[in-house]
Amino acid sequence: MSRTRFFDEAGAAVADVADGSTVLVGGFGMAGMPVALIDALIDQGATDLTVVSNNAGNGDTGVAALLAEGRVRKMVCSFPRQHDSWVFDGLYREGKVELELVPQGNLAERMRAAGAGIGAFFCPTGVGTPLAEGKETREIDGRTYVLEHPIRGDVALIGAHRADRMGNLVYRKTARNFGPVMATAATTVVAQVGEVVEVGGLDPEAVVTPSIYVDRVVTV
Amino acid sequence: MSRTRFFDEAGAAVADVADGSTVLVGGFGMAGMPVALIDALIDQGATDLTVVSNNAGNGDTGVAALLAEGRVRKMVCSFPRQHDSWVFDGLYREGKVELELVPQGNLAERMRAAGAGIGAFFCPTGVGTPLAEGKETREIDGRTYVLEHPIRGDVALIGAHRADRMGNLVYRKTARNFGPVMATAATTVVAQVGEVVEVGGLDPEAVVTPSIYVDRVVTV
Amino acid sequence: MSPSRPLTKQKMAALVARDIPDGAFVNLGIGQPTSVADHLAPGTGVVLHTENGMLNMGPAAAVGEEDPDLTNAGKQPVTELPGASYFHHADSFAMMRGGHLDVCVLGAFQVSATGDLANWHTGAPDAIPAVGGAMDLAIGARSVFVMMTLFAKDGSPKLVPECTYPLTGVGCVDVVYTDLATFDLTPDGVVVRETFGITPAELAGRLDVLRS
Amino acid sequence: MSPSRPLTKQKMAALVARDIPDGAFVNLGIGQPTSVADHLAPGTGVVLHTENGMLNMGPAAAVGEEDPDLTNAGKQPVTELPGASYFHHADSFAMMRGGHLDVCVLGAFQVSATGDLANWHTGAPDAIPAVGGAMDLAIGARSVFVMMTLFAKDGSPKLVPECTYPLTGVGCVDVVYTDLATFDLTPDGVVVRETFGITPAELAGRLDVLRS
Repeated sequence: MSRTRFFDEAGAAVADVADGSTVLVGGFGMAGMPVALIDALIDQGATDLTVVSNNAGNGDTGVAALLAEGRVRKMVCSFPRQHDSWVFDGLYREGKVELELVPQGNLAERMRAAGAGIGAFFCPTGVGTPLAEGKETREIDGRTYVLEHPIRGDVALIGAHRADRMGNLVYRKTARNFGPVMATAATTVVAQVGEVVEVGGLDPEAVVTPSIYVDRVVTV
Repeated sequence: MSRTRFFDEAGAAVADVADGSTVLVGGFGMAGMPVALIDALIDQGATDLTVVSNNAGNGDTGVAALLAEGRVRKMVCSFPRQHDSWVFDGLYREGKVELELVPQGNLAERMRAAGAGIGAFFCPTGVGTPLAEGKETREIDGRTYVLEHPIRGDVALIGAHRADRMGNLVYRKTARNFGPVMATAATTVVAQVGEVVEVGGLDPEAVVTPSIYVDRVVTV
Repeated sequence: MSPSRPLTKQKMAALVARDIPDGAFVNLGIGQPTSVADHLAPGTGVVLHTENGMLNMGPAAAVGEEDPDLTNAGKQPVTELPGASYFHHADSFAMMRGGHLDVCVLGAFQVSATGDLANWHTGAPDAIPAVGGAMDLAIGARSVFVMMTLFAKDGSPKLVPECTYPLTGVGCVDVVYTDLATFDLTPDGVVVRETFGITPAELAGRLDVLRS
Repeated sequence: MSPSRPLTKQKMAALVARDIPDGAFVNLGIGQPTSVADHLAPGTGVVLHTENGMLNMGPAAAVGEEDPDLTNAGKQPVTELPGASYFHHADSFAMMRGGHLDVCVLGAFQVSATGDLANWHTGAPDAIPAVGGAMDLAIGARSVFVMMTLFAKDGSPKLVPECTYPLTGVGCVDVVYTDLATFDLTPDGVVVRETFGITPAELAGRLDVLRS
């Protein structure tokens, strides 16, 4: 009955991701990272992707593996440089991947704006820094703000803790991070979860992502 | 230890509300309405108030009683006219209270902006209607938006279900409504709750208003 | 084949309910639109949203079982269905404004041929204006259905070339359900989908929007 | 009375911890600022925020008790204290940007006399820039404390008349804690609060910001 569709394996849930898509990828480091969905996307073959995620891959798996296969045209992230981001670092130095560096809060708020129907917003973060260069600024009540625009995804791949059969999601501890925001900002939202419970199995007061935002759920 | 202060009666919690204050009042109809705090504010005597609330009082109690005492200079709300809003209706027709009518979602989003440090935002709601008259508009990606500014409170009076001794809050069903947003948007936030539980008595995954936003808690 | 008489309010609500897709997320406005819920067949998976912060709202609460903390947008006591969720007002209106609701159903004073909606204010000098969530719904839902009588008590049409009442939203209405006919508002103009107790020719004779 | 030798990293962290008011909501940046937590006396009621969505974060997780779903901003496994709460990234940064944190403690490459902060990018052509939440914290917290050595390895001061590295935020730093001195950045200029293993006169001789 629910509009949300449930899958036993990740491949079918990402089968229709098109070349050139903007893909929002949840997680902060490995917490909340939808590893199974990214692996499935690697197998699936879509290329020329724009990937929006806080980091630019760790080690040789997940987003790093997607990058290593040359499938990412552009990364939009706040913190690409990490001790284990050698795949991104190499591609970036060779000029083989574009980078849009966004302050972490602006990354979150720009996706929230996309999900909330906000056309643009005046933000105090980054004013006077290179990351605001070329952007419109305005003084409001004595403070300077820079105009920031929404970031929308064609697809969001997120990790959650549990879903119910309606498609409602709950997360676990700091693995919540970008998942709830990305779920509002993409045309198609795919969540990997540890467990699917029956309708009524989640506390309505504690649902974090309501079913309206969730198109597909994969149990891993 | 917590910065949040706990009170057994409402009077002490609103004792310092100054004349001329902007007071955010939670609730949607009577659900989530902080009746004890409004009653205490009536007793306290502050006047020349701007009250921001979804409605403009029901019957002869609460916000209606505050209005009846001539203590409200201006109402900022989305839906003043109700079957039992005779107090506001009379004062408005006599020109004794100013009204800023705001679409309900803009009311919520403008307070969210205040709490989130957003200077202003382009919003599609109300474009081409009398409620957007005189406001700046802009076309973004083919759609017209109107620029909306934050609404900040000096004080927020909200109703919640339970607090813990840190000041974390949970709500109950649709009584949640404006409380969580108003708690982020005011200098001093006063919550009336049905019960205070020990620290650790609320599920950290289900806390709706984190303690950082809550200055005073009154058990009623 | 058009029925031989105008639709009752209940039949109009049933007609709207029939056009709501299975599994849709739907907001029903205050007043007559609320009655659409009574006609949604069980098992369609339609999920009702209420602007005051809930998905999967259930029917009105039975007498004696009202919960003051659980109401709909009209402040009437309602119930919770399994799989419900609660959220605060900024999140609820982000859901509306962000285009996540499939359908909303609203009442109207007037609708224009190009889909402008007027339903919040008569503009009368002594009227106390109240807008609530109408403007947010009008521009937010993917499809906006209007339910109204086709003619006002004074006989003037409510589907008009241009609204004379203050607007709620511009170019936002998709389908207009009335007692006498259902209209699709398309980029090519007003299309009569069905008539009830009136012939298309009679209808055209009484509506400027069909004569242009 | 100034101690006779420069502060160790641990002593600098203790000094910062001492200046954090009881009950404050505090964000400790990645790296050296994280060590301030070790010096917060029990019972002060200080609540730690981590940008990845948590209030009342506890100390690092013990070996063998790490939870991959519970990390700090540096992606290190941490713990949860009673009274904690979790929230998503947009809410976490709304809390930061909205001015709700009392104090944040950050490292720096350079700080200017007027409180400009440079801590995210050396500007070197082959450097890969990474900003994380630094810009949001810099402009968001009510008080911004910086911890750094006063001089770079090449002997050049890091408290400077004007930053040469790309900025993180403009006019945002309130107090600078270094191994050799603590500085208040006031509207009237840089004020030396305390020196460690160096005399105020020696300090003035080595810092342009004290000679203007």
